[in-house]
Amino acid sequence: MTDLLDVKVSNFEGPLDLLLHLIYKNELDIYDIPISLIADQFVEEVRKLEDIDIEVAADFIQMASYLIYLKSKMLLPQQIAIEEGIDPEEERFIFAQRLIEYSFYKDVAVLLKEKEFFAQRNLIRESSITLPVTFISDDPYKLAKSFFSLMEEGEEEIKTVVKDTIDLSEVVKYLEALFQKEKNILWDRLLSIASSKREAVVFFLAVLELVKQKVVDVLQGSNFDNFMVVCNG
Amino acid sequence: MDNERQLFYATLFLSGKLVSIDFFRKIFDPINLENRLIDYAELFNNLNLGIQIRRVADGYQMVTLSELYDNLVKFFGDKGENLTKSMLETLAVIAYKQPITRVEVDEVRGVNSSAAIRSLLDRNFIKVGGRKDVPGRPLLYVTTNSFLEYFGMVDLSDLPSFREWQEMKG
Amino acid sequence: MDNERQLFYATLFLSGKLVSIDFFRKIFDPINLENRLIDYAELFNNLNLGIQIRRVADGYQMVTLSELYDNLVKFFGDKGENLTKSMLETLAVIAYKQPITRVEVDEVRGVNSSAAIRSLLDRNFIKVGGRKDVPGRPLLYVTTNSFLEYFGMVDLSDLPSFREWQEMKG
Repeated sequence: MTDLLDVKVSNFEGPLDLLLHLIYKNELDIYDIPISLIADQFVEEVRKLEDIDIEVAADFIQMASYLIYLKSKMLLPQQIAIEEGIDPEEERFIFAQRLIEYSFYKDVAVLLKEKEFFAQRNLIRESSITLPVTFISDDPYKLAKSFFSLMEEGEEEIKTVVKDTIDLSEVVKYLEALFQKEKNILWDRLLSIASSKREAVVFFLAVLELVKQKVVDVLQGSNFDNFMVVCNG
Repeated sequence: MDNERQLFYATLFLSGKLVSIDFFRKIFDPINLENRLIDYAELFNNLNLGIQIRRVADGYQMVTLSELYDNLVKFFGDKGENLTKSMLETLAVIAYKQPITRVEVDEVRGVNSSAAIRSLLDRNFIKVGGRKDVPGRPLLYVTTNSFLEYFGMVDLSDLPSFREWQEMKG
Repeated sequence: MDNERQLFYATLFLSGKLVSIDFFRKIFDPINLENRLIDYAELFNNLNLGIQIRRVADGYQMVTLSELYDNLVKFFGDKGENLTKSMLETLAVIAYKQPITRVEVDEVRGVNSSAAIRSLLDRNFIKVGGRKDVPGRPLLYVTTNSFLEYFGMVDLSDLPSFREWQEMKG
């Protein structure tokens, strides 16, 4: 009995949990709770509240004050109670119903805990397995085809490597002829003639060379604008 | 073996997750389908392969036998944390009284349930199922299929009714 | 059914991927293990459940029956699995000439293969298998078990020989 008395409020989910514990400990009939006894024991437990956060403490204190209220009503002479329109027995009944309902959910929680335990023992695979869409075509023969085709190509053809350089002086000559013919050309158009980035760079260098030689002038509205190459000839 | 049965097993194997009966209704002849699926699951489970088909929530799921848990959990145990006492209690109240507001849960439990409800929402065991038509229009909570799946239940009738519980208590 | 056989099936189910014989050697009695695993796989496959255990590379994998592919690919097909032409070509060169350096692959293909090699490393179809003992000590590439698995081969001897390929071409 002393073990059961030594309770810590923080071990309980809330005041209803503590109340059920007290009823169980005193071997009381939940349908016929001696309010006075329970109220006193409950208040005693709440007095021990120390290291408990305010919000949880508030729930316990609220229950304690309700129990004290209920206890005082129970002590009223029946005559006065009737005059004041209070039926202590009905309040006690509602209180019991509330405890019984809570007791039901508390038991369901225990049942859920069991179900959790057993359900977790059935292991599942969280990720689904995907099927490769290319399943049918990805057989080893596809590899063989890729490889041996490459090998055959290598045997049949002698690859000629084209030297990939652009001669600046040739480009200068080409552009000079172009400017003589067209008189003025926007840089954009030259860019569109160039077949690669490298060629575009060489075009730009060629234009600079022609400016230096005073063959052309360059006109530009403002920074980063497109510019016009104008032939001086 | 007929093709439908093989496809049922193959689908559950590939998915790993719960596959709803609705899914099978779309790919198989829906007439009398549920009875056939129950048969297929039973035939499979009778083979006792260490793998099982369990009926859960709104569908079926392929899982390993619970007897093998201790051997397998070392390599494949990647479970989330177990639910706390206050989460279980809150879930119990919501399961029976859904749709229910947070304040109504608080009243039944006698304590504030905000933290528990938040955790349950995070774990996808409950979801918001509308608002209650009272001043303030508070949110209403309902349980999800993930809740049933997690506890290995087909539906809420797997839990005892209040009357059954009272009789049990004597 | 004995526990080892159930554990074998349950492990393959939970993994979903290739599980190496080395893994089973650690959890089962290694003596004569390979023969037992072959038996277990055969017993399972004879049930004709639409799910199969195939021996691949250095292990076992649970997969769906290829006859069900067309029915299942609609729901479980992964479009991201396609190999590009340059990846396939690079993989073919590495498969036949491994171990091989990147420069050697480039020479065979006549184009730079850096990007393809990077993608193949990402897909785990090839891996670094050491360095070549020449100036600069370039990395050598070899194919992996995932590569074998993807192409449904047990080992590299399943690659068609030049003669076989010529015959196939007709």
